[in-house]
Amino acid sequence: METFINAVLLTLLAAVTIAIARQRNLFGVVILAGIYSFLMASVLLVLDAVDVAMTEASVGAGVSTVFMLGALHLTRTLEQRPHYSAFVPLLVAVGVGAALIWGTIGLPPFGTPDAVIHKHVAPVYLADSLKDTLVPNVVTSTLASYRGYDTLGETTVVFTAAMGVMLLLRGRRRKGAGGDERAKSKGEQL
Amino acid sequence: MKLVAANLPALQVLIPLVGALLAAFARRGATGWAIALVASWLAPVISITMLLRVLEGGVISYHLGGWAPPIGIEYRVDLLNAFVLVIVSTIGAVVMPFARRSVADEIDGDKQSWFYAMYLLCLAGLLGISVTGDAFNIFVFLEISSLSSYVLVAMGRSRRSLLAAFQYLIVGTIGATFYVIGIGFLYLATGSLNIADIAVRLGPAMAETPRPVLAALAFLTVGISLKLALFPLHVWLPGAYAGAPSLATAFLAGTSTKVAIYVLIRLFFSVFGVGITFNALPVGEVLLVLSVAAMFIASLSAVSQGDVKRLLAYSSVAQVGYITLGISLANVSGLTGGIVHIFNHAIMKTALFLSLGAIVYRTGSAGLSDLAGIGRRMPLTMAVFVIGGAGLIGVPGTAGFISKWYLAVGALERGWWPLVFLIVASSLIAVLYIGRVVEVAWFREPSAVAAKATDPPLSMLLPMFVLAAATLYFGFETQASAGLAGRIAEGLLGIGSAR
Amino acid sequence: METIGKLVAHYNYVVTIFLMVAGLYIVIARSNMIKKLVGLSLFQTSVYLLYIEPGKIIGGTAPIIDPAFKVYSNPLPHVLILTAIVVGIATVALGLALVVRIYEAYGTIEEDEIFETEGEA
Amino acid sequence: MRLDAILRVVVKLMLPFMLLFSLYVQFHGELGPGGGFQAGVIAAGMVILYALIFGVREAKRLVPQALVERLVPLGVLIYLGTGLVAMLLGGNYLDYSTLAHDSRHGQEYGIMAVELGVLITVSSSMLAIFYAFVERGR
Amino acid sequence: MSGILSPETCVLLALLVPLAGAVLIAALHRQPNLREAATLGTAALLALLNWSLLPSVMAGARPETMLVSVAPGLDLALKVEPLGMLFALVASSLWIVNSIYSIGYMRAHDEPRQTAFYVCFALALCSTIGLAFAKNLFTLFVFYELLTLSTYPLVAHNGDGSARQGGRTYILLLIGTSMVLMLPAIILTAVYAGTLDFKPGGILPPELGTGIIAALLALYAFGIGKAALMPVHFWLPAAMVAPTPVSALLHAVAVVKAGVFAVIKVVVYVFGVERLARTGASEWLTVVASISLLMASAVALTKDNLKARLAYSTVSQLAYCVLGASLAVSSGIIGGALQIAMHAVGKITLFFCAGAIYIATHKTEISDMTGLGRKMPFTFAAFLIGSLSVIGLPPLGGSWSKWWLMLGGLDAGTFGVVIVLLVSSLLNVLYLLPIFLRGCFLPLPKLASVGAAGYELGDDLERRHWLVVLPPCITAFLCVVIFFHADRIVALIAPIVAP
Repeated sequence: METFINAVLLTLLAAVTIAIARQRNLFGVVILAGIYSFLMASVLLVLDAVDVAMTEASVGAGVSTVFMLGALHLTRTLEQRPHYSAFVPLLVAVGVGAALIWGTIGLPPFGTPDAVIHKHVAPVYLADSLKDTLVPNVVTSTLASYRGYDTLGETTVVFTAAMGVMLLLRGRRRKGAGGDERAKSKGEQL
Repeated sequence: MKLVAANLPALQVLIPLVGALLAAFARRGATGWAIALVASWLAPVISITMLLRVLEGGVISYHLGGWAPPIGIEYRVDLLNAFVLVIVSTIGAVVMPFARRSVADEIDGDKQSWFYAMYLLCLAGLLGISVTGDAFNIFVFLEISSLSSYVLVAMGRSRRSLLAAFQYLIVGTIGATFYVIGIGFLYLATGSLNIADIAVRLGPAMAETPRPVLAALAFLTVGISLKLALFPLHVWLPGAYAGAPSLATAFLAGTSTKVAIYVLIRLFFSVFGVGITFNALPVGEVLLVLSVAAMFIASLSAVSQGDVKRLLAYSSVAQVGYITLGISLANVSGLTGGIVHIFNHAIMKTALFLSLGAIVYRTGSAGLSDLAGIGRRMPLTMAVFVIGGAGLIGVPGTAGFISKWYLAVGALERGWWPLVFLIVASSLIAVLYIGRVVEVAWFREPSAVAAKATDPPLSMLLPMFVLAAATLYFGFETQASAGLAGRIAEGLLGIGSAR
Repeated sequence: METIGKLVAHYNYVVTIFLMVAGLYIVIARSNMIKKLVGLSLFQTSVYLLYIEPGKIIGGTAPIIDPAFKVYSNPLPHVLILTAIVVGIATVALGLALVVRIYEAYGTIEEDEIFETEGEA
Repeated sequence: MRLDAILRVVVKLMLPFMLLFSLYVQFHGELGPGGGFQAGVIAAGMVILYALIFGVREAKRLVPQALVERLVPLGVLIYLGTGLVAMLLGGNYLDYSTLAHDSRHGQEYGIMAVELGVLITVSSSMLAIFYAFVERGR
Repeated sequence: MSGILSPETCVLLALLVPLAGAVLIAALHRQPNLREAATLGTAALLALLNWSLLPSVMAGARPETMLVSVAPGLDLALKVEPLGMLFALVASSLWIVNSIYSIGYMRAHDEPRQTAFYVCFALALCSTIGLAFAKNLFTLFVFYELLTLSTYPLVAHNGDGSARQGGRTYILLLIGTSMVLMLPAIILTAVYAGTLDFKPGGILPPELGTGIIAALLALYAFGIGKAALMPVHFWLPAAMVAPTPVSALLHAVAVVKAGVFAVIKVVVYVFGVERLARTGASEWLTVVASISLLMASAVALTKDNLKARLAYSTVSQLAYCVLGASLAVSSGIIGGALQIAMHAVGKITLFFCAGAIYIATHKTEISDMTGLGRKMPFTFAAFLIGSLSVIGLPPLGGSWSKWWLMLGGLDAGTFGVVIVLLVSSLLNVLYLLPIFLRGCFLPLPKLASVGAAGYELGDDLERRHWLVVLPPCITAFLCVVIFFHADRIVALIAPIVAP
């Protein structure tokens, strides 16, 4: 059953993707991206990834849309047609796609319980979470304890991004000064 | 004290991280610098201690959160990472005295402490990549170092820095995503994320379903190659190095590509193993060709550059070619040459970029025409440049020669004697681009900007001198560099005793 | 039914891969920087499926321990992807900040226009 | 205009509930779906919504920018500190087992602490980025 | 002196003294007189050290010292053997005379950056000594490159366009050949022989095929560009832009002789004379050397610029040494070795004279020197003696080397060589003697009585510039002295080719 719902949602996602690729009004693009995230969230929900779905909905559809709109507000909203031909990118994309398909063919079929990933590490989390940490949500316990260090790193990433954005956008506006101009100013001050 | 000794691997990363957070709280540039100084000087102490420990006691394994691998994340330090950690932390420490004035000159006062926070984050990220034994954890710290490097690059004065940073961000993120895809395949094939564990479980997986494994190899290789600027995936690098502030350029040139190379070596030799890497796919051949192409084409484009920062950046692409060449040879001498060149190139290139940074500090320009006659005005600075340049050329008596020697011997052991000529011929191109700068700097009448310049204060000269001295020292005494690299290579190839 | 299920499953794989490739294509092919960033996030988001889809077990439920259920889907991919999502938004935010600065410096966010003004790529 | 008024009232009414919801997500994260990230994003979203309706100046009065920028590192510091405390108590880094008399409660406390850290950093970061973009506009 | 110091210490000191001298000179850059004194003192001390080594070496001792082991198989070590002894003696003894000359020349011409000039000079001598006493190929290579680098500033000293151009050719050709041909040759040798140490009778394994040996010999013969074997000779004329003292000592003695010295050394201690004689792997070199020898002489005929003509004469005279080595018979080797000493003394005299004429009258073209002999009798007398020695007439040193080379030709049974030698001697006569005749037997044309500098050519030219006139007289005298002591040199060299 999940498989079929999944198929429908994925088809919608594909449609939205194509729309994004074709759409030249960036506002439209951003909104479509939001829709994409919502669809993705529902796909994830179908796949039992509730936490991921929740995050994707709030982050992908929520915050990143807001940021995108914020950026659009400060820049241009219409996309020019690219001057150069899109042949090489197409080639790259097709190559990557081929590699992906080639690679995934060997994988076990969708949803089987006896895939290797369900055999090795994951069962331990499911079995031990409650008795190790008293936390029934295995995702939370794994996130915060078993692989807590990853999460520390990921929090640091957020921190880095915030600092970066502040470094870039806080303070007075400065039109980029070329090195040569600086050379002159140096010459004067010396 | 016992507490510290027990947790060295964790502290290696945590100290710069804490430093970054404190620097983020700080408001004054001087405070930020002081914090960065302390944090970045503690790092090499730890890494060297760990290296010594590994040398006597073998691999250090540290279980984060007390969860044994593969359940938890493991920090796993063997000779290879210990070596890389020492390189990264040492470079990070050496440039700090230089940073004070250079940053004060190039970054707005109110942003300096945050700039240092970014610097420390980048350092922490790079150290984290090098120390961890968990494939996904590598990705997380890769992103920390990448995001912070994008910001560092964007902090350059010229508007081109912004453009360079954006391109770097796009390429870097694509690379990281490829890496995630690759790790995904590995996980699907083996069900584990711990590098050592994957290595164990890969054999059966390969026998059962080879395709995902090979796809993983392909995606990981491409992703990392984007990060280490393997020709022709290097397009982001020259702009980024040319655009970044002097300190950032010197630091990144010495460390970031090196760490990416480390990851490549780790994947090739520790995870997939020579068998899969070089036999199942034509990785070795492709790498060899691209490396040689880098050595020549990148060097040639370096010759024609008018901006010395850009020139050195292209030379970095070429030098990375030497390292990857050593990897592609996949025999002890070749790999030794590659690994030792990670170290040698780090010190030489950092020395070069620091001396250039000093020139920018004095003249505000890195344009070749503005450097005319600078040698007579800033003799000490240019002396460092000449020594570093001699290293790049591979003049005997400098560290660069040692790397090329091992590479050439490695090529001969493979019976590829034409490669020997290619290796030495490519270093001739280095003679061209270094000679071009040296000639302009010493044998031209000083330009308008150069005329007023003088050697920078001691705090900036000292780091350069240290690195220049190292360039010469490791050209004569190679027990610490090539000797160690040799043991690492033997270990990676499963020959000899080192492990 | 069984065979149809298989077919659909393969269809899902193919569509997933199409999503990734499309994102990648937008990043490389488009010259508008915001469009690039959107493509980048599409690329990253679609990669999540590569992890989550195999993590699913038919008839399983979300990995929240409950006496009522026996079979749970694999939690580890979820954890990894949570991390990936956050990394993704961080990257996009940083990229957007850069775009804003670039617009202020060059007056455009079309890469090829900027290359024309700069004279070199 | 009246519509605008309605909007304002509705938002004012919504705010406490959103806050409540985010806290629920935060602390229910151990039992059901949710946790620091989701809660953090929702909390940030709340303030952003407020800013959109009442203007950024109002929002900054509610949540000062300086405070936000201090909170960004603070969250990471909490997370990192939890690990350090565990280390000082004799465990490995981030080994929460040492935080309480028995390891399981230690784990529970540890997870709560780090989730709090995540909440703080994520929410404040999102807000800081939002502020940065908006203020660039003016 | 070796009574006080052990020979080993003397060897080490011989390397350190010029180095220390360089530092001292640099330190004294404020007081020219002290600086020049330092130069002279260093030169004297160095010569003393070398001469003090002679007796023990004559007695068959081979003092050696280990400097540093760079890597397994790569040692930086010195070992004195007769050939190196001879070369070191020639170079260091002539340095004294040359220092006097330099002082006169640089002052009379008040050149810029004199300190740098003297420092580089000392460094060049240091490299020369290191090269002469090299224990193995690696050491030889290191000092070979250092010699190139330390002389580059001297060549480009004037700093004008032509000097920069000459410097470029100089460094590119010398570094280029050594990197692309010599370095691979050394690496091949290391891989084949497993060692790089010079050993009488050669180190190459017996099973090596003639083809490979010939190819290896080619790599060395052309890779050692300093030997100026055509077609890699044109760096030498290019280097003539340097001030005359540089041309005199470096490009008549130190640098070029370093080249042929290296060739002979490689032939004797790497290939082994018997080996070459047996396999005939060096016959092609005989041909190449002969051609180079004749062509260079022919070109010299066409040059009107005195220094250029001397340069081409040097190219041809160097070919004599290579020829001697290529004959692979003991008499040939001895001839080549003698030629190193004899030609050095003769050619430096000629360069001194050229410089003296330039200083006194600012004339560089031979056609302008008509009748100058009357104004500068001593100079032209010295020039005559030098010429005759280079041509090889008794009772002048040059005759001995020619004699031994002819013997070599006969021993090797290649009469062609004898003819070549006779022809080239004839050519020597044709391009050297006219200069003297034109100077002394043609009347001084009225308009030329005014020098290029514009001042009246008084009769006190030589008294005014005695500092540059004295040295050629000394060396001319040496040409005679050395003729009567040639047997000693033969006695010194003989052991290395004794079967």
